[in-house]
Amino acid sequence: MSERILPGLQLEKVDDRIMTLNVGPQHPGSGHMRIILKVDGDYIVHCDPDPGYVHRGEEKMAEYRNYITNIPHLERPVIHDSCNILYPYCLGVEELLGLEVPERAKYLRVIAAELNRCVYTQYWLGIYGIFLGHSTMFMWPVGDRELFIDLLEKMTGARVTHSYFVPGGIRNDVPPNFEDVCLRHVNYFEKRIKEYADVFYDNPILISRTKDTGILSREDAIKLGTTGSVLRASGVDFDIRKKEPYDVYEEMDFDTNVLKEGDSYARSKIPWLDMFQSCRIIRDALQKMPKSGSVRVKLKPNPRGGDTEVYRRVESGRGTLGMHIVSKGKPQPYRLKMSVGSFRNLIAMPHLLTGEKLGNLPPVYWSLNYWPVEADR
Amino acid sequence: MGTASGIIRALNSGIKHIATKRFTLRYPEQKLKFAGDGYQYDPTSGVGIAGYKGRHILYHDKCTGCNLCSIACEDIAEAIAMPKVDEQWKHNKKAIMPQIDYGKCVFCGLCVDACPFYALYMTNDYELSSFTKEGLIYTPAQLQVKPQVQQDAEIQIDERGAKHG
Amino acid sequence: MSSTNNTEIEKIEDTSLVSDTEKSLSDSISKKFPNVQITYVNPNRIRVNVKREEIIDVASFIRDELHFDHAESVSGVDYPEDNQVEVVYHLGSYTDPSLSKQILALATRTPREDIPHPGNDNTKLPSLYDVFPSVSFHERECFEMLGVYFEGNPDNRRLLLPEDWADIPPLRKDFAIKGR
Amino acid sequence: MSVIAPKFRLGYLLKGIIDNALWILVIATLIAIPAIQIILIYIDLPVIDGILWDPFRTLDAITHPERALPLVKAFMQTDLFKVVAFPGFGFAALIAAAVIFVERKMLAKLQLRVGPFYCGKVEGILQLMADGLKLISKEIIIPAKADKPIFWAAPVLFAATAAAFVALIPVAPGWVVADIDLGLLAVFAVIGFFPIITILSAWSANSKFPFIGGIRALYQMVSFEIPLILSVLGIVLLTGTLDLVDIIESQANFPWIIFMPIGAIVFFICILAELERIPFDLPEAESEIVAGWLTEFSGMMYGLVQLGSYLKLYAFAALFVVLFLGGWNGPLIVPTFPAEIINEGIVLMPDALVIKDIPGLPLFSQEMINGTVWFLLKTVGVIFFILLPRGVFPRVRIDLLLHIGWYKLIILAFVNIFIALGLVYGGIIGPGGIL
Repeated sequence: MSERILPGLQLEKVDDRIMTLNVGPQHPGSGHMRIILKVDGDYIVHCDPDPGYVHRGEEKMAEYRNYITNIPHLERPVIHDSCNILYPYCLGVEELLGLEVPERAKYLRVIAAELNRCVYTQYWLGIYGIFLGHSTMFMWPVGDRELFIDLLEKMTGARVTHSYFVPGGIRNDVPPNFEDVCLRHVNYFEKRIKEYADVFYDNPILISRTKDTGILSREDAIKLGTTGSVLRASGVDFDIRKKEPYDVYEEMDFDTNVLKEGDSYARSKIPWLDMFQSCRIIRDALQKMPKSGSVRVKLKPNPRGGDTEVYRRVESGRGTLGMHIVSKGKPQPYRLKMSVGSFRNLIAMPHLLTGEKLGNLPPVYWSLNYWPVEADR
Repeated sequence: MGTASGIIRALNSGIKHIATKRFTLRYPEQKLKFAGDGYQYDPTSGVGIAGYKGRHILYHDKCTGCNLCSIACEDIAEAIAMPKVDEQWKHNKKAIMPQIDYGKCVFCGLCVDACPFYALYMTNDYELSSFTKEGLIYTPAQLQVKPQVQQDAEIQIDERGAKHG
Repeated sequence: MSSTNNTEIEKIEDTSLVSDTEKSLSDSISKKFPNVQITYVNPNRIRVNVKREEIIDVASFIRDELHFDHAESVSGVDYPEDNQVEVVYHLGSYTDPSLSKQILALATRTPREDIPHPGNDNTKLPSLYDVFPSVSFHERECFEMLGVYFEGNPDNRRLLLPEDWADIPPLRKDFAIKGR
Repeated sequence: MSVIAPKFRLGYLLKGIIDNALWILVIATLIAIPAIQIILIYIDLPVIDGILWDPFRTLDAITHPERALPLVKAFMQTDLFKVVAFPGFGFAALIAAAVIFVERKMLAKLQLRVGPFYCGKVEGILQLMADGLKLISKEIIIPAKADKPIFWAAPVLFAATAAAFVALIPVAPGWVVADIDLGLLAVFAVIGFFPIITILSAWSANSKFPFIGGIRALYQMVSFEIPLILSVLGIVLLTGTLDLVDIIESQANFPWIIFMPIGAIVFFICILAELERIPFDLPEAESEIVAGWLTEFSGMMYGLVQLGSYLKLYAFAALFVVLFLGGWNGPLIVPTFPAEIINEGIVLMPDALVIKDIPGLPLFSQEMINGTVWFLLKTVGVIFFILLPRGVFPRVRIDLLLHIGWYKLIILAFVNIFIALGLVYGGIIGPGGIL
């Protein structure tokens, strides 16, 4: 350690041939992050992602709030997927406090989580479409997302930040005749997302644009620890819902989608295919759900965990979402660490973008299923 | 020839959708209908009742000024203060009631869960914008008012697509 | 981890839920490395505590012999009363289907200094970058959030915090939030 | 509905309007009217049909339309009218405005949304005017290290070049601004200016993203101009002329698209690329290079570029109609005018004291109106197909684009030329052919 590495700003030598491009943070194609690119002509020779523009210190904040008041804060990193991000927290706290969730609540949790996954994926897909200059593919998913937002709003009372899951169940039961509305919306939604194939997924221009770009081999995908759709597009069959089923996912009838190619096209197709499976799960859960019963275990005012730690994980819209909760016998967690899919897929970004053309930046970047706010926490 | 047929399929799908129903909710003229009268909570069973989490409604005849909603909000948004009110209630000797700052509130509804006396619920009213920051602070007297809402648009699905109507 | 010894004994005795996989994994680790302390063996979760000198050997053994191939998270926990910072690597496996449920928590500790000077003080650990390349950004985050310098990580720059951050690492327990 | 600003008072508005009116009146009486008087002394007044048109006669003609008619007819024969109004800029700008509105509404319909809706009460028909006002009233920001004269000139040059392109398009028999023998060559000479303007503005902005966008635009336009020219060579071979009017007249019986569909397809794809429209809008690919060479433009500078690009769109669509769809040729659908209208005119206000009838109407011949209608119908059809890809296609990548331009389209254009040669030497069409 003779040479001290300074954190922060560093001045760099400028080459005549190489141009440095700051893609972000004020750039229509960057999201809340900066990608420092060095381009030689049209080729990217160096890529350095610089997240952190929306870092909120969620992990630090969680150490100061008790197990219930953490709920509205912890869903903030991904408000479009707020049920799924609360899921590992609730599972972990239930394990800490030794709570048993009522059966009906488990099914409703699964329904809410799958609706939320579709809502997130539609939003992601919309941005993917507009990144590729396809404005219809922005408007259609964002419009059709409204169907499920409407359902979630009937269910939870809020359109995006639901605060629906609590340790020990869910906040409230669904309104009467929810099942019929849900089934109708899910069927129409499935019909709509099938139509995306014509203009987007089977579109020869899109295929020629994204096929064979940013190829992530199976070995690299495992080595870099990617997760979710990125991993499954590289030919690794890994889905927490199948591998380590939580709540009632064991009883659900669905398949995981695995593609071998590992390119941007496969990575962008996996979430779309997953939405069909989500529709299957919702229909299945609606059928198998007990028609009545309690949905929440009553908690003491300030529940305290033991002197232990848990690590629970679920499959979110962006891959495995794990929460490591260390408890020290206080009402607050001693340490809460979120291991999020966005952050883990970000590790693959320099690997994928180096050597690509500049025109491949948007499809490769957004097909990583990266949500800047979640990665920053 | 796969390229040509793909291009023709895409163009055909585009032309077909020109004749599909428009899905847009025309907001100020139409307002979306919600389930129920707003989020409520039953402290005896410990389970909420589904409804929209909008502006709160405070029943002065039930509020005891126990501070529980304010304590619940302390770690979340710090939106609830407990000022003195100019009223005489047998069950509220201190005469303090919640006053909510909607510039801070995140509409999580955990204050409703905290109220053990059926005094604080939420309503379907979400049009709270104001020209000043002070206008966003709702006093107990303002929270007492039952909102007048006209929300009747619902998503209707038929063969030719979905629309709000 | 001084206080967890009681719970550890409890949990190991409660063997009804723990399957053979976890037991064989923990046995093979403790057979190979007698100094390693197996803290608990829960259903699907194993935690091992290692000394920082040994961590690369243990991690290589876990990768090569036990087929754990990636790190899911690297979480640092600050223990001011022990005057130590703990770093927990949560390791998982994609290649071995029988291990896909398992998470192996590999924990190690490093001394902590009251006046931290990230990168230049005693709070250092050998990096697992050569064993698991997937830890790269996680270790960068751990460095800025807890001030643990990872020797051997090629990239120890700042990741999430602003460039002009001049305070102590924010996830240390003595970094207090205003008003709390 | 948006609320009017809280400080709004009707009294202040009325006061402002009255103030402005008063100042206009004062300035008009004190400066404008004397200035007009002085100018009138020095200019030569026009003589039409042997009558000297002094200002008093002109004022008189306002109340007597039958006397104004020769003046109007004479004005319509001038170059000024052709440039400013009918086949020239005014007509094209009107169509461009309509195209912008239709594009937005059509795209909205395709995407299951509403589009412009509130501005102008009826389906947002005044939205474009509102956008124009917004652009005019916005501040123009020039980058500090920009090459200012070129940066200022680029949008003006762009709109002017597009207008020059419009001037070459014949709309109806006899109605063309610049009727030159080498019309097709002139068209390509004008098109050749666009990449130069683009790269000039991109370089002068002194910024990275405009520079990349400008280079992309240069590559794209240069590589697509060659197939564009080659694809129309077939028609030149068949007709033996470069005059656009002659090309239209050669299609009196059948349009050329029947014999050379390949050429038409190549030409159409090249149009999309030249216009920088989706799927070929790489110079403005916002997710990679912000807005390409338009990044640093603001306010009305951006508005001028947009106006120019929509004028260009109309001109290219019209060129397609002229070359492949037979221009103004079409069956007579406008009914013949009754003889009494031409001889005696329409009786306006029969009870009025002054005016009985206006002989010499209508202003345009039946043939010309018919030609314009056909021309417009065909142009609108072509514009629809230029707009539609925006709804259903994503953007391509630059290397794919150049590959399409240099490999596929040039080969197809040559195939088209060989077809034309076959038709000529087979004696089917062309000089001395069967058809």
